[in-house]
Amino acid sequence: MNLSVNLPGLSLKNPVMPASGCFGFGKEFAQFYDLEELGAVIMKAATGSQRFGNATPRVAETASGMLNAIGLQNPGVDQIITDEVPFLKERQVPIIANVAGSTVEEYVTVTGKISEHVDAIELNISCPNVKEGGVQFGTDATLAAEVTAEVVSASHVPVYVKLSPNVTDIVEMAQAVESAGASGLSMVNTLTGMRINPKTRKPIIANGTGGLSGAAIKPISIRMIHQVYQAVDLPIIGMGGIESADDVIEYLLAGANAVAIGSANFKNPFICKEIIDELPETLEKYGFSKIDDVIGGAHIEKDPTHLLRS
Amino acid sequence: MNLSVNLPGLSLKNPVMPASGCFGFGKEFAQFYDLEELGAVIMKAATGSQRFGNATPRVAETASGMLNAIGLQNPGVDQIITDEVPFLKERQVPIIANVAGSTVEEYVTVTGKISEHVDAIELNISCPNVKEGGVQFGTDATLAAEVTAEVVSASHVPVYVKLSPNVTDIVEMAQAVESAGASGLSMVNTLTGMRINPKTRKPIIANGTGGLSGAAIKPISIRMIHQVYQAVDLPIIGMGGIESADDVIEYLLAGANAVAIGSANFKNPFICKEIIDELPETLEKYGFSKIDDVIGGAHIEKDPTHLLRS
Amino acid sequence: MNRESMTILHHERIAKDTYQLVLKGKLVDQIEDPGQFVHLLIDGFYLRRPVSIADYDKSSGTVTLLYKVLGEGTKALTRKSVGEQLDVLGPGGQGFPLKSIQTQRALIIGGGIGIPPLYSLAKHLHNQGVTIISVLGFQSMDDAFLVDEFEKFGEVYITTDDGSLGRKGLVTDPLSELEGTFDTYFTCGPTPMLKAVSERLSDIPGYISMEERMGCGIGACFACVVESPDKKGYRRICCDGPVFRSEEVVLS
Amino acid sequence: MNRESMTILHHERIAKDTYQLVLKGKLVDQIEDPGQFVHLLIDGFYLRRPVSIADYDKSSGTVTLLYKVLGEGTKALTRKSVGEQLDVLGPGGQGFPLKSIQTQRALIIGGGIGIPPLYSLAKHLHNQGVTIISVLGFQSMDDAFLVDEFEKFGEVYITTDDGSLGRKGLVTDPLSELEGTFDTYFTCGPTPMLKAVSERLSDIPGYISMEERMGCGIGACFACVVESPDKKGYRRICCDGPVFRSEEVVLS
Ligand SMILES: Cc1cc2nc3c(=O)[nH]c(=O)nc-3n(C[C@H](O)[C@H](O)[C@H](O)COP(=O)(O)OP(=O)(O)OC[C@H]3O[C@@H](n4cnc5c(N)ncnc54)[C@H](O)[C@@H]3O)c2cc1C
Ligand SMILES: Cc1cc2nc3c(=O)[nH]c(=O)nc-3n(C[C@H](O)[C@H](O)[C@H](O)COP(=O)(O)OP(=O)(O)OC[C@H]3O[C@@H](n4cnc5c(N)ncnc54)[C@H](O)[C@@H]3O)c2cc1C
Ligand SMILES: Cc1cc2nc3c(=O)[nH]c(=O)nc-3n(C[C@H](O)[C@H](O)[C@H](O)COP(=O)(O)O)c2cc1C
Ligand SMILES: Cc1cc2nc3c(=O)[nH]c(=O)nc-3n(C[C@H](O)[C@H](O)[C@H](O)COP(=O)(O)O)c2cc1C
Ligand code: FES
Ligand code: FES
Repeated sequence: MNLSVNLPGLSLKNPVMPASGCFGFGKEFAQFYDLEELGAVIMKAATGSQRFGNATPRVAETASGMLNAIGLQNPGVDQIITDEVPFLKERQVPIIANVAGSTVEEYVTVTGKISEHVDAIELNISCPNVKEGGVQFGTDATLAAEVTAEVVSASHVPVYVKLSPNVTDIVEMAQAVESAGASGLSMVNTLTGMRINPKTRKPIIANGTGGLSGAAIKPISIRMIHQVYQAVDLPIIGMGGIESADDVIEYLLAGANAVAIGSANFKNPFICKEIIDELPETLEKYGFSKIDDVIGGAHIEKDPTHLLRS
Repeated sequence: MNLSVNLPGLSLKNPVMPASGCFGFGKEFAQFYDLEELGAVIMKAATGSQRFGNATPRVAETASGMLNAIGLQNPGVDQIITDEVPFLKERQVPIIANVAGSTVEEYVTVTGKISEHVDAIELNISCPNVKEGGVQFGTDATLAAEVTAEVVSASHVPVYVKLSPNVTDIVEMAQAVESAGASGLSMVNTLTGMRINPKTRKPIIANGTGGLSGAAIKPISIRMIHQVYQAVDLPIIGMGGIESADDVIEYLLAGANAVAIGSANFKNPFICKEIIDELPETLEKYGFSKIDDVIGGAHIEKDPTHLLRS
Repeated sequence: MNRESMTILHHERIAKDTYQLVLKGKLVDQIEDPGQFVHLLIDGFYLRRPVSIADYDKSSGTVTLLYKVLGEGTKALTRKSVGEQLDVLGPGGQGFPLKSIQTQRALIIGGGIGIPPLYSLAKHLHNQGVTIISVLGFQSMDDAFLVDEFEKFGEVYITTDDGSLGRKGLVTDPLSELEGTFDTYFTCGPTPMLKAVSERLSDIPGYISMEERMGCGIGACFACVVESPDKKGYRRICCDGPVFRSEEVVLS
Repeated sequence: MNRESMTILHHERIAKDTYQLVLKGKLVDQIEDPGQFVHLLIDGFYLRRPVSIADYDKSSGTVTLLYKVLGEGTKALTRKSVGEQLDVLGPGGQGFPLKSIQTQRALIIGGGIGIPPLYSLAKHLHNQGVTIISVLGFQSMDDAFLVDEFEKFGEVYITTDDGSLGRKGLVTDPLSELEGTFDTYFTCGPTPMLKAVSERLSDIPGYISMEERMGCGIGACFACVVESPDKKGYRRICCDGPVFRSEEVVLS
């Protein structure tokens, strides 16, 4: 079955890619399978200069999920371009760079540099784990539009804006970045959460709060994508708790054009490959003959009566 | 061990109560244990007149949680007062009425009537499952303050405002209802979510979206209570995913003064009683000698070094 | 109703994706009528699964369930072995009210995994000397179960979607030729089938057993309501049902 | 490194809250050095649990783990029975670099559940003819394990928090009297202990094995970093460690 999906700047052989921050720059996972099996690779966040991130512990377990507060640790954009991108470039797989920053200037600088080496930018205005920048841009529509517009004009490739779910009105955010020139959306980043250890009486994560990811957040992300699909005209990379080919179908039906898999890579380093392998028979099981027929399927008013009984 | 907690209008023998909508009006659970074991009972939402609620299916399962869109089905405030409250009144247990509505007038009418028969009002401005009213009040600070002020002046008993987690800034909401005269907060209601059935290609819940509850949302609720505890001076009834005495401690440490248990009653109808029974030894295990010492414990700067090693 | 950790005595595949599960425990004592259900907690799943009581024996304290694998929960249930424990809440709901049912000739109409509660009913009616005719519908021969057992109680008509067993068609097909041979009907199956059956037999007293997604399973959450044509306006399937007189509910 | 469904050959309580688990599978072949770890997926838990390899035997394809029940995950692990499968990712990380370690007289300092990786190390060093002195610390006598095994390799000093076994005190207490008897030290235990030991023995070559909460366990997520005093600024415990030369990391 043909699994290909075409998005601005991205010609994907299948709609599955690893999510930013959960796959490093690919090297560690290349020992498990050939990265060319992937639809694309989304790299770990890049900032203007090297960052060391937050104090440890940086992760905590939750029911069907986890919290993380890595704090954007990364070697900085220049070193990413020289030391990390070439490894991915050697492979036939589209590369998406996740761009983060504390100021509009930093976003613009990083985008200007890295967009010469990748196929698309994922603009991370939604990282809840750094003190300045990051999440403010992602929870204020005016700021979001501003940074999007600047980054779009600095970029040599299409820009997908990664939305934060920590907002009252996700549609407002999506519309703001759409009018600012985004080519697509990436939905969603983590929900801000906390766990407290009754033994120490303190938050488990040294940073206090962390971002909640994993199966626990899937219904929230599905809801937001379902809402945004009706309100904007941009393609959506959906993510949040994907663990199976059925989950991929659920995201596509809600309105995602492709999906990213994050924390599930930690449970099972083969997860992306396994899901890609299962997709054809899963599509067939539900009566689909290509990916395009699934996208937005939950919005089609016609009742597929013959499918209603299992 | 003394488990009692005193809150405006509520003298609780222990800090554990069932959450609104998950315990009906108590009758069904009275077959499992004596309701007098509970700290209090929060009743199902009351509206001005009878409501039949949403189409079915009204619930869907999620990873470590569930979605519901009951749609405030209830017999209306008058019938609740005549047919339901007396059963609870016969027991030595404080009663909290959950008040819902589509308009400020409806909230005020319901409160005026039912507050003569109960110990406190839980003002539900956060129900995501009805078309009008409900959640708009809970996501707009100005509207929230307005309805709170009106309800407070109509009420004969203290008013706890139940906050929605579907907001960008929970502190702003808490402060708004604090200045409008709320006596306490109830945190949090459900997060809006959706699940799609790949077989039917439609949302599982007839209403489309539903409210996410259960263990999945605990880290989000804990984070919000931790934030709000630092910013307002109101007592907090904490809820969201509580399933064990350890979870109760986590909520109290974050800043809750008491807790409510919702969906876990469906898994185990004895859950409230079992947790109450386990609380004394759990408190002891973590070195506490009374509930008051736990409340807000995560905010105390002094490092309890002797506790750091397990 | 109670919550009990019951022991698995027997667990066996009896048809395509269909399993028989025999549990032992004290709550069997509280079963009042055929058609009641138990609510099973399966490790790793948040909500309980309602499953009808297909048979029970108070003297040995055992209850028999028949379930079909339809999703992840029932799939996980198949992995439970004899000797293991299962967290069961029950018995729940109102079954077929044996004491008040006045029937001499009963027509039983069951569709697929709606058949199990009817087995227990048929067994009771048969023991009371009632004449029983059964119409059982399956997707295909591979899905069929309990056919021999129903044949012990009387005449059995089988329909399958593909004609691989009995006649090809729906359970409503044999109804015209059966006209006049029964005084009461009893049915359980998918809602569209219940609707078709009750419309077809609208002038005959009938009892239908319904399904709906549940939250609490004990009447507290209002997840499982069905419309009723009276002033109250609704019934809760988990506690007012799952068995209703046909005129008590509005099927849609 | 690989992911494998390994078979439980043996599972036994060996001390208070402490269990021995023997697994069989092909990934044992890939173990390079003592001090590496495996990452266990326990049903119902989202993150894997890192557990050190306490012993392994490539000829029989078995690996021995010793773990202590500290939370819900390890508690659930105790319920797994012989014959069941366990989802294991490993072997992970860099262990004690046997080929490059130059020692004639080794001091082994282990605290509680930090002792298991040191057992495999001591066994290897002993086989190579290295003289071994061990200092093992436990909370109390009930928590002690592997003491007899370490005694086969050489002199053993035991400390307990309550004095119920060996001398009352910390593992650092015997260090002054051992001065001059060893050329290299090897330690694993809680970070405050590692800090105390490495400060005390700052002029002697040492290897320390560290713990931190992990996400991926393979070097991709940067959950498990520890500060390093060089330009790079950090090490990842899961892949650059868990074993480090004492001067390679900054303990806090
Ligand atoms: C009163 C009653 C009696 C029943 N008796 C039987 C029986 O004897 N044998 C049998 O095989 N099945 C019976 N069912 C249906 C059975 O409950 C579902 O097939 C089962 O819950 C599906 O679970 P799953 O994990 O496989 O599916 P999933 O789709 O993974 O389940 C997800 C959620 O949806 C619920 N759900 C899905 N389908 C149904 C359904 N048809 N009815 C109610 N809830 C559903 C599940 O309980 C769960 O909460 C009965 C249902 C009811 C209400
Ligand atoms: C490299 C390494 C080797 C280890 N070797 C052993 C060993 O041989 N024997 C042994 O008993 N223990 C060992 N541990 C510690 C062991 O991983 C934890 O005790 C265990 O993860 C606790 O899980 P839990 O579910 O019981 O606790 P919970 O508190 O329920 O765990 C919650 C989360 O925190 C993590 N966590 C909690 N404590 C620790 C800890 N000390 N280190 C890392 N993660 C933690 C868990 O992995 C899980 O993700 C090792 C840890 C590391 C990093
Ligand atoms: C450990 C970790 C690190 C992450 N780092 C980043 C990051 O650098 N940039 C980013 O945009 N998102 C980051 N995310 C968010 C993920 O890309 C993804 O949006 C989120 O985890 C939801 O998907 P999941 O539930 O499949 O994990 C990170 C998530 C995790 C768990
Ligand atoms: C089936 C169901 C019905 C609910 N009905 C109400 C309600 O009527 N009023 C209200 O304020 N909250 C209602 N809630 C929300 C709960 O009171 C509670 O805030 C939420 O479920 C989080 O707690 P939990 O995770 O313990 O369930 C309902 C929740 C569920 C699951
Ligand atoms: S399932 Fe809760 S009322 Fe029926
Ligand atoms: S745990 Fe992910 S880098 Fe170490």
